[in-house]
Amino acid sequence: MNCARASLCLVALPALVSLGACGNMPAVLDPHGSNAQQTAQIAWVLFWGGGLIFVFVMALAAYAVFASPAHRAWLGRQNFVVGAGIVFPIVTLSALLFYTFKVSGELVGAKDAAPLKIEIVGEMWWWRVHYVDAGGASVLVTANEVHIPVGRTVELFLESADVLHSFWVPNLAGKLDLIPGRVNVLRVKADSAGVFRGQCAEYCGAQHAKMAFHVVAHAVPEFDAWLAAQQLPAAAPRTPTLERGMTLFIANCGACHTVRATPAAGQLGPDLTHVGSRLALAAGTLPNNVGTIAGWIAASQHIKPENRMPSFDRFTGEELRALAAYVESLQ
Amino acid sequence: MMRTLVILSGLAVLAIAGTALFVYSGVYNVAATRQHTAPVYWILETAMRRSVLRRVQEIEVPPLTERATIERGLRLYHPNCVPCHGAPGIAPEGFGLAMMPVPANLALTAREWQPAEVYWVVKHGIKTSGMPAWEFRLADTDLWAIVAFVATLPTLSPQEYRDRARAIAPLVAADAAPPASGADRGDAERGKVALQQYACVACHVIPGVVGANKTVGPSLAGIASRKYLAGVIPNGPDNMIRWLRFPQQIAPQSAMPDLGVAERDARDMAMFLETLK
Amino acid sequence: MTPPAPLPTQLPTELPNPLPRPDDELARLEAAWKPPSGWKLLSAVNNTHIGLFYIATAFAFFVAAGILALLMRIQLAVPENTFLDQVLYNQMFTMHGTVMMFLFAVPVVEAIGVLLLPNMLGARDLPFPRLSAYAYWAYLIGGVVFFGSLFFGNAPDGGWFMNPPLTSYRYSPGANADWWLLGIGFIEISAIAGAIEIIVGILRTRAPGMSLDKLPIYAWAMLVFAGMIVFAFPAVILATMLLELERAFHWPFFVAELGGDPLLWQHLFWFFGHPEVYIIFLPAAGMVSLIVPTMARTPLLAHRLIVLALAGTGFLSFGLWVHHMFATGIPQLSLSFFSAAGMAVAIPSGIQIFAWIATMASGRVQLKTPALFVLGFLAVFVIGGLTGVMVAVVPFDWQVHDTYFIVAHLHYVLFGGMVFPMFAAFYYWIGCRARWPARRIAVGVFRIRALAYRRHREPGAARRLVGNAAGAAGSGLFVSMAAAFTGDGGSWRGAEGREERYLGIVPRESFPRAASKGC
Amino acid sequence: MTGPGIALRRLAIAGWLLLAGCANESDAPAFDTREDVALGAIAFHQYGCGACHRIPGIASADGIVGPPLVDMARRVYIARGLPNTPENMIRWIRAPQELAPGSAMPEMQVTAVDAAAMVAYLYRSE
Repeated sequence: MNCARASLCLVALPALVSLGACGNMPAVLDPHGSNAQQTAQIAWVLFWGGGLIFVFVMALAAYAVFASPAHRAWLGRQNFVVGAGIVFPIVTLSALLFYTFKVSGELVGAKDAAPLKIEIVGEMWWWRVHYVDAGGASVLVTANEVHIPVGRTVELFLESADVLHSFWVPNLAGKLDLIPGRVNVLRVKADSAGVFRGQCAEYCGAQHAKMAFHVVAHAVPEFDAWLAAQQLPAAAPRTPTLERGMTLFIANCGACHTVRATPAAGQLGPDLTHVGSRLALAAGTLPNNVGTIAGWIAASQHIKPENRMPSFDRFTGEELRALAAYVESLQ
Repeated sequence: MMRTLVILSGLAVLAIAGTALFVYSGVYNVAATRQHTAPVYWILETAMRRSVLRRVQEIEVPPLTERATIERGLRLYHPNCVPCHGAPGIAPEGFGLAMMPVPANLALTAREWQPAEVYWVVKHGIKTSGMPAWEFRLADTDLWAIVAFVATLPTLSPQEYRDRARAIAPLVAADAAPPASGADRGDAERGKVALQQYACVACHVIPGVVGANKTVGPSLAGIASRKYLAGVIPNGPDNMIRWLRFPQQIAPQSAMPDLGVAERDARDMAMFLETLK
Repeated sequence: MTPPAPLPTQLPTELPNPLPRPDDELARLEAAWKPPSGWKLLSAVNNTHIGLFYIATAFAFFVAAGILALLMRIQLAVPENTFLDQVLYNQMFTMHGTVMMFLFAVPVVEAIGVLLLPNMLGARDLPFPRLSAYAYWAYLIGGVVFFGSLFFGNAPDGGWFMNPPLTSYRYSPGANADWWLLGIGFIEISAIAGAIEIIVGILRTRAPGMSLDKLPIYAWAMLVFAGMIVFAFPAVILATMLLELERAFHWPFFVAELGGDPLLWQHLFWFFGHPEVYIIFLPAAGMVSLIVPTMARTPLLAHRLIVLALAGTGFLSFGLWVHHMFATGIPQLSLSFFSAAGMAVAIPSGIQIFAWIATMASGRVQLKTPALFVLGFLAVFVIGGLTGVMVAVVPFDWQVHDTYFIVAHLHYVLFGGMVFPMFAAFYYWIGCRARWPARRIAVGVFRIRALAYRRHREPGAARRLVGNAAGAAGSGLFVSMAAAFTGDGGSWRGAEGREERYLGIVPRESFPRAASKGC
Repeated sequence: MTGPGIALRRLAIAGWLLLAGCANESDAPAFDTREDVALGAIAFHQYGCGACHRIPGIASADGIVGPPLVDMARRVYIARGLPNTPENMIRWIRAPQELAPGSAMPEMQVTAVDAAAMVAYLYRSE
């Protein structure tokens, strides 16, 4: 996880000044999207401005206490208070205010002729993702991973199915809450390809800490290929083990999960038609391979207590391996 | 008052330091070929006798004189006890002779020990003496049968013993395992002893059991919440009992041997393992 | 403003009329004012006793919530730690926030007011002594019962702001949320009782001749403070009533599907929430305004400007609660108003900061213990204030809202803006009650506190995560060690060779002089 | 750990193995070098073994589906009656179904280099 290295590097950070020296910045200051780019600029202005004002005030205070009475006489007068306390803040804050009005105007106003529309529904502790075409018809249903083309504005329609959540991909844009009964629109545009980790940023209960997701930015042709691949129905099982896995899947998992072109059509849980191709499992909790799938199936309540999926620990070793192999084969 | 306290504690510290030095130096010879020094021998014997005496008060002895009981006692005594203790006119096996302390000649024991004491020793065995516990190998009635027979040993001449022994069909312990007593849920405390008796402590780390720190097989810490046994069958009370009794059926080449665990002992062990969350 | 007359060094000896005094008058007066002794002390209503009880209880809650913070830091010291499971961790961060804000911060500043105001105004006691006794006991019992819920495993776990729908009946079926709603609702009532007491006290029971412009600066701060409580707290009491009704009878105030709106709670809560943090800061600013002149041995500069600043803070703070909700998708135009208000509210605080610096510059500062804490206050609070202005900027707040940047900001502002002045006040006024704390210990406490509050601002990590991701190892450890130092600053009893004692005669009941005290 | 990061490290290990002349898995690669132990920890993270096994020293590896990987260096038998040697451990990690058909332990396509690093981690003398 790239944020692992970033945070480790944060520790070595003696002071803001030496940020440059550190190879990998915290996500907020490592923008890859137009939105985050401008916000990072503001962030730098604020850090430097705030830092300078702080040093200035501390110097004044030290001067007021330790300098010789003659030197600090000019400080001890009422119009210094008026000057520094009223005039200086009004001037600097007004400048800051108009600067940020200009920037936030650009951020919100950035319209794009044909944005890619994606609906994201926050669930208790995972993300349901619908790709919709211009008319609003559902093109693809997936979960916990949002693939977007580079250079094209993506409109994310955020709504919640239960409690408050907040969609936050620091590398691309600021956060926006998912509130039941309301649809918020977040515009995001990735400038460069890459995998960006996102995290739910509004406390939403027991597993708020394990409700992450990934945004994968591709070059346009790559994205179209990905979208086409994802729209295909599930791969049919090729070997007897996978066949056995599929029968087990339909019998035990079909009630909650959907795998297109199979009788499994449950809506409660995420769509697993192409789960094998996802980067992570259980909303960014585990890396995705046949081992972690088996571990998640058999002990999901141990890995993410109180989540909606029970632990299926009644399979024999053989059955569990066949089921996990089948799920992983849904590339 | 303070002074005596200081002196006492000083002595205590000295004593502890002394024993620690003695133990670490390895001066005491534990070889089986060298008998204890007289005082140590006396201390061990007395400690053993007193320990057995303390624990037999509540045991009530059933009638031991019927012929059938004695007859069954002989059928059990001959294959199970003779290898170490011998019999009138019959020598023990080589390993029985090479043990320190040497297994007692039971004809003398029958004269000096009460039947309840003999029963206790046969049932629970004696630590570091080589005398095994038969509680998990023989039913209670069979234990009393052996005691009944041992009581008659002083009256048998070698010839009589040899004739009687030839006339009976020996009854080896394995097939005389105690029957399962009802479908009770199993008693964890007895399960803990069973873990000892079936030598699980020789291969596994078992939290809460002294001496169970061996890493031949996997650690049993947290076994109760583990999802699979041997990676094959899902964990649960009945699967655990099946796994304890017939591991080779479930995981054929596994290093876990079939220990011939009685159904009741398996249930007790499962109850204890249930507590290792 | 003309400098006040030099302070008299002796009590006036001649009496208003020459008639001979009845011989047992002093005894009868003393008897009337003798505090109840033994366990009857619990029935005391005198502001000094109630004030001391109040401060002691608030400090106990401060230590309790501080311990919760240490436990949380242990959990976050290493990634994926299993020290606390998510159930207990969520309860702890909720209780830490709630107890610190509702059971420590507001009560302790109110308690200091109850203790000092009557004497500063030259009044015998607060106007309604029994009301302040009632407020204290409601606070003590309600607080203890509320905190006790932690030990039975069903403390509230919805965050100190308890946003529905998570805390509504559907997703928090247990009694956890009810503890918070009922507990906080009642504790706020006792806070409003104290506020009314202070308003009436300041406006009606001033010593004769003390017109409003002669009012001590601290009294001004407490007047604005109490006024803000009277306007802000009803919002949270209403909100807790609505949510409790929703939970109890399934009424749809905040349930979106049935026509309610979760944002209604956030508006009501933060309409109280933001004034609350200024309610906590203003009394501290008032205390600093009293201590700085003594520290610099010169009268306070720009007195009228500071009073205006206090009033300004009072009004402005009611106009910027939405900056807690920048990320909820409220239209950009209204966010801009609140962003502007968020910056404007920094100006009154700026005025006060520079007024204190100017006062220090115009006098000769003596670095006694209270002075150290005031300088610590200046340093830590200015960082807090500046980060506050930074998060008033909407786009930046979209990135750092609900992250450790905000946690760092609020701890700078609360510790810097309230706890440092509180400790300064303890050392400043304690001379009238007990022996002075050893200077060395006091300085040690100050240095630990200042060091610990270099919290690491880490815009990358979201807050309230029971175990931070494997990557955040380093910073979690660093911050945890820093927090460990701030465990309540050790004992500060002891003696300090303070030369002369003011006037030498300190009656047990109240302090003799109206003006600021030269301990 | 982003994709390229891992690939770079694998090249480094392979290079090191070649240099030390133990590229083929048959003879036991030298273990317990600090570099190897660290790579083993990363490999455990990458393959997500913590979903089923409790592995001391690996964050978030507290799975309860399989046995805990505790004191692996001192274990006499691993898997199904397999004598505990580094080579057997590598064979078991790379192809569990050959040695214990029917066990829940899946085939994870673990490369020889990663398996060696994992074994180095498990055998580390802590």
